[in-house]
Amino acid sequence: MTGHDFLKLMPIIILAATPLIIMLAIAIKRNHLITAVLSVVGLFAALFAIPGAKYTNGDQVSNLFIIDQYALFYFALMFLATIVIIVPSFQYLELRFKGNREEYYLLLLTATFGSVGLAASNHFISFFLSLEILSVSLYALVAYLRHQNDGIEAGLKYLILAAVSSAFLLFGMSLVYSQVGSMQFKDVINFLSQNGNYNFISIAGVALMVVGFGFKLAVVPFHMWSPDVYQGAPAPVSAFIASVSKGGILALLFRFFAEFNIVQSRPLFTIFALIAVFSMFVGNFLALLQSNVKRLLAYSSIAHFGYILVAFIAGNAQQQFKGVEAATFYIVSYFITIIGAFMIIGLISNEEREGMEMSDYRGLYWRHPWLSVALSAMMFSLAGIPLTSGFIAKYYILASGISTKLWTLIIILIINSALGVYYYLRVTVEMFSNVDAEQKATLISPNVGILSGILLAVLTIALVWLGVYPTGLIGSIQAAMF
Amino acid sequence: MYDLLWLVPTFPFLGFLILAIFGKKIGKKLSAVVGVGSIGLSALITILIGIQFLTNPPEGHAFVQTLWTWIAADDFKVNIAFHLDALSMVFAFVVTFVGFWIHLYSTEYMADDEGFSRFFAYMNLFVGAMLMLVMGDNLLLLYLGWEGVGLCSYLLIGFWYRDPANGYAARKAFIVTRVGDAAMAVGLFMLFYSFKSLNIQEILSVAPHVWSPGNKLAVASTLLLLGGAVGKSAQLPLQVWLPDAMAGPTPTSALIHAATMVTAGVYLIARMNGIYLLAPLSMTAVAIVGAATLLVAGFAGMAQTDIKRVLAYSTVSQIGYMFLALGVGAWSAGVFHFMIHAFFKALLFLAAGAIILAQHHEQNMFKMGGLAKALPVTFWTFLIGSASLAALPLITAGFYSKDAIIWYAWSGPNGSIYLWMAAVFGAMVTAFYTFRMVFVTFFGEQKMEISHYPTWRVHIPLIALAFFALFGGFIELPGTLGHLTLFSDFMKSALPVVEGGHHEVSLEIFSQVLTAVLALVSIFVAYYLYLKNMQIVTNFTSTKFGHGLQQFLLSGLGFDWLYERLFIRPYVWLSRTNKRDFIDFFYVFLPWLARQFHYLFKYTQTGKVRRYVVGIVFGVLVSITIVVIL
Amino acid sequence: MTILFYIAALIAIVASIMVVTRTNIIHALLYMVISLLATAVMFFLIGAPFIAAMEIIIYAGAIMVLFVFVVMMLNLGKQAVEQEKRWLSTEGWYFPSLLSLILLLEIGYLIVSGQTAPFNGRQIPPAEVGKELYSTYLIGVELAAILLMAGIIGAYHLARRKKYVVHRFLKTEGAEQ
Amino acid sequence: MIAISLNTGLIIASIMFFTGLIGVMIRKNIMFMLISIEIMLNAAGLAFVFAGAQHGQADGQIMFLFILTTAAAEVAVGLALIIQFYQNLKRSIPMLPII
Repeated sequence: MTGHDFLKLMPIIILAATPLIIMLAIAIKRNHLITAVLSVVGLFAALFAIPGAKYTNGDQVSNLFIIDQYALFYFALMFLATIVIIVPSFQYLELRFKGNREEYYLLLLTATFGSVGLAASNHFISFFLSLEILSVSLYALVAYLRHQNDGIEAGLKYLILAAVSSAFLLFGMSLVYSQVGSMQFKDVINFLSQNGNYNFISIAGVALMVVGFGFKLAVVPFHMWSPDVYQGAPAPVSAFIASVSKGGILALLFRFFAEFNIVQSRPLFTIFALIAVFSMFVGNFLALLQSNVKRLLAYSSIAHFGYILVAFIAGNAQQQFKGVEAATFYIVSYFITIIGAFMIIGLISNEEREGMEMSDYRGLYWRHPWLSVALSAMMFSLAGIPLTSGFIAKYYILASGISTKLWTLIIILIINSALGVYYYLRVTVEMFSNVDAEQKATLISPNVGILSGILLAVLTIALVWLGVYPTGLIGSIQAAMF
Repeated sequence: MYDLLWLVPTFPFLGFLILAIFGKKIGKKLSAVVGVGSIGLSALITILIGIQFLTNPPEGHAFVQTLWTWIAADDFKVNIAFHLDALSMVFAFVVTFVGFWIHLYSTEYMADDEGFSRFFAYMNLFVGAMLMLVMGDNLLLLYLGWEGVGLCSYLLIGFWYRDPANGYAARKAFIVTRVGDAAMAVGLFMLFYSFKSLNIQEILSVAPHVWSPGNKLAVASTLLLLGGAVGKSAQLPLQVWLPDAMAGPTPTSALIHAATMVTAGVYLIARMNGIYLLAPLSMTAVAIVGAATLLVAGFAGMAQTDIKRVLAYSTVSQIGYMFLALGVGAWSAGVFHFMIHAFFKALLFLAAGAIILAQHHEQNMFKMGGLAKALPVTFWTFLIGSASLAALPLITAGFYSKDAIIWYAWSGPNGSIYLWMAAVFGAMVTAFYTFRMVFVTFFGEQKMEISHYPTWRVHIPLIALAFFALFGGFIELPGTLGHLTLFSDFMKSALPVVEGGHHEVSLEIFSQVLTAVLALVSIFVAYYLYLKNMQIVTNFTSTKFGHGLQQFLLSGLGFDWLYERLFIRPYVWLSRTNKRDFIDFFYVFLPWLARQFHYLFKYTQTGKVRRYVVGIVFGVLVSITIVVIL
Repeated sequence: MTILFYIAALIAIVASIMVVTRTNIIHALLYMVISLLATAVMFFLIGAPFIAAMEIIIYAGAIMVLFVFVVMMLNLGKQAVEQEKRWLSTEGWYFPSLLSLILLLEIGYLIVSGQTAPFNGRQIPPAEVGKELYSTYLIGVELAAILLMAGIIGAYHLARRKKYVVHRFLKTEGAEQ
Repeated sequence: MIAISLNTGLIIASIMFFTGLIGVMIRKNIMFMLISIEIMLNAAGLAFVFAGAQHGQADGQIMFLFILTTAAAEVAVGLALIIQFYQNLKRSIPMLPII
């Protein structure tokens, strides 16, 4: 470990130190607010360490991590996302959990650590360990409201399925390793590019590893946990699972296949294309008539990652529009919208329950116009309506697909976008419809804190801003590509 | 100075945002300051830029300000960029300058309305969208502005949404213009398909190399664009929405008729002049549409009783003149008439609004009368506006602008004697109904007491606009009368000059004198029929034929009736009989299929972990099988 | 020696099969320990003595004991065994087993189709493993530490027994499945 | 030393892995599912050690150590969840939790 390595690792080190400091603070005195503030401070400190890491030479840190511009871009994205998630979490826990609230932040920070580690991984070992740090933290976070059975049940389901999928991942890795003799991504991909067409064990290993990727991304057929877990988990945790956790694994997926042209490998192309197609269709069809907003978002996120996989398949081929760039833009846009949407679900909760049924949103416009406008903006963006970031993001994915000539996938994507509009607008329509007096009594009145309100406004503005002026973000994404 | 160009559309949008978000909280006074101030600033910048444009024109007489790239992928590149040349300069000037007076006027007109800040928010958005339309550098921005204008007109026409009739009028405007928009969208796609670019200047410069004159695609796309223009500019056969659009507040009408919405079609055709020149057929179509519209609307104007409807038909008719000018190839004459028309039409609407306000919101002019003494400023300014509309010779701006069109209708590259005849006849009709309106409203005995005396906020816009309606014409004088070509010289850099045609000075003088005499004669006829001897009219309309004719003209030559029978009823009938029919089956089938898929997939979502594991294993099995097989 | 390896492998597989088919959880755990011990023998035979020891100490000695503790804590009686019997006797296992078997055959086919070089046969002493672990994979050790920390925090929070006031509406929430 | 090829080792690991997988799928009892997952993880670790032995590297064994760590962490959280689940259900269902 040299001084350079140390500077490079600074964001991660700060992130890892934050839970320790918080534990010390808890040892002195338990206080929810102090804990939350400390975690935000820690995340900001990690964020501010990024420029230092950026201008230090030597991307490779030992052989496990590679901290390049690409990784740092995802670092920043995930730090910011976690900061944004902490704010509604604080309000949510104050309202809905009466036990110890401080461990939540420890787990959230370790989960972020896992996700960040994924973005920087360059080796099977760091990949696997980061993935497990993320998963183990999430098991506990999903079941954090431990007196509630849906939470525990969701946590158990998530645990069993995640463990099975990481067992598949491990088995796949061992097959790959047995052939390659190295666990460095670079060596693996070199091996695959050269011998992939006749070394079936390695390809089978990669195919088994797809389970690990697919599970965390919740793409068909590894998606079935997501609606149950989204529903059972606290809304901020669902936001985290939908955004940061998926972002990390996606960053890794792109890095892993960065030098590999998927279109060239028939088995892998078929597998990923099938996953993308089924994810789009199954996700959208399941969301179509869903009346639970959290499940709806879960299903829709299945479809969204189907779209992203299209860009992923388009990949890194030499063209004007790299699939990776398109997907990264999509991820940023998706982070903003999904965190915002779950934030609103968290705000429309009371001590008894979360406002996740469609009927909880009926007439929201008349009760809380700003909240409904923000949620409509999120829905429009998810549906990909112009002047929102979602439109630009989808457009870029289409463009990357077109320049790689993935016509079938493109057509399916377009059909599915149309399907998506239907159920997103259903939520919007619900908010603007009238409520009769009888229903009024059962409705939850949202209590928006000042900070949450400001954050929500910022997210909404960011959404429109990216829809009108995407060039800035695209520039920084292009600068951050490997 | 040019670098401030982006501020011109930004100010109205900013005003809209402020009013939309804080409108209710900041009160009427501040709302008015924001609403008027934003347009005022934008007008100020436009004028400053205009002065620089005149004194120190940019290279190539065009200035492009590229703010940023919105979307970029292969051919499809869209910049957020503004293009300033002589044409957009004139339009931007008219939109902001006239828009500013209308806004100022609105502060009084709308003072008692509860939706005060909402009104200004819409108006600001309207101006902003129009500015985007005229300044947009590419077709997508133009289209965005185009749709924005449509949306705002919908919101403003239906502003008093509690009355269902207003909502109906708003919907009618929206749907009718949509018909045109659909055609236009197809046209734009055609252009993109042919040129692989959305940049207007690029298309115009490339077009002659790609298309030979008379190319089928050129004709088709220009005709489709004409469809859009016809919808927005309320030309035949889509003119039916404009008279009904009177449902909105009067300042809205002024804005729609003078500065924004309806002139969008004129702008579109003038802007795309390069490709219209490649499609002679479309040019002829534009001219014929213009000529037919000016006559039809003129006739309809003769029988109206509602003061605002008279003005509405006059707008349709005057825009017809502009189309005629564009169609015969007198581009700058059309734009010149647009500018002058904006001045006097805004003036007339604002004055009419003042009258309506003074007459207990009565709009039927036959119930008014003798207002000349009670409302002197309004009377004189209205008179000036009417004179300009009627093209009273020599002293009004309207004479100079319309005279040029009439002459070019004959002598222009695509001109013909028939078009000229239609134009002359239209001028006569215009003079008649305009002064009929003046005599009925302002002369005779006063029938109602005055309910509201206008203040400076009404008078200043009226006087300012009256000044331009009177003297604005002196910047472009015909060859026979001083030959001043300031305006056409200015436009030369953006629009093609009138070429060819026959220039016989004697014919031109003949045309001018004839037009002038006919206008004077019809004013006299109007004076005789509606002031001196009303009995003749009453007698005539009491005969069966007279009554029928009156009703026919009153209904705008029965176009609404015709469309009702031609489109609406068959459509309703079709949709009724088709309720359970084959066509519906297709539309019902898709959602049904989607729903079945939903239930099918939902079945997999059992909530049982073991099943989920089976799902995962199934996925693995498929993957591995693929590896084994492939 | 080779025979010994095959015997260990057979024991490991059979013990695993026994684990997934037992009705009494303690029996299953004991079979699991046997399976782990057999695996340890395999490790030892292919030249990984350090891992063999770890397998016995940590896997069999610690993790399995954790299971046993929990089983004792939950105090599951005969009833649970009866229930397991009932569950296992239903035919729910045909399809999953078939699926897995096909998958196994396919992967087996792919593995067999590969190269068949014998093992390198080099003994890797604990010292070498330790040196690698604390030099090349140092960051991995740190990551493992954080993983364990997350596990401890999570387990601590979830398994706490301290009484807390449950909101009166929450009391009525029962099991859904 | 011993004449075992990599393929044999991998096949043994696969058989154990799929035994565990069948266990996860056919057992309704969450505790059995956890144990079956342990079998799967152990099998994956076995494959790693075989692979490491094939290349004469320590990496396979190191990976096994990390798998061990992971298994411990997962089991700890999983058992904690089971305890909590069991306690929440105690009043109504006096048996092992199923999901």
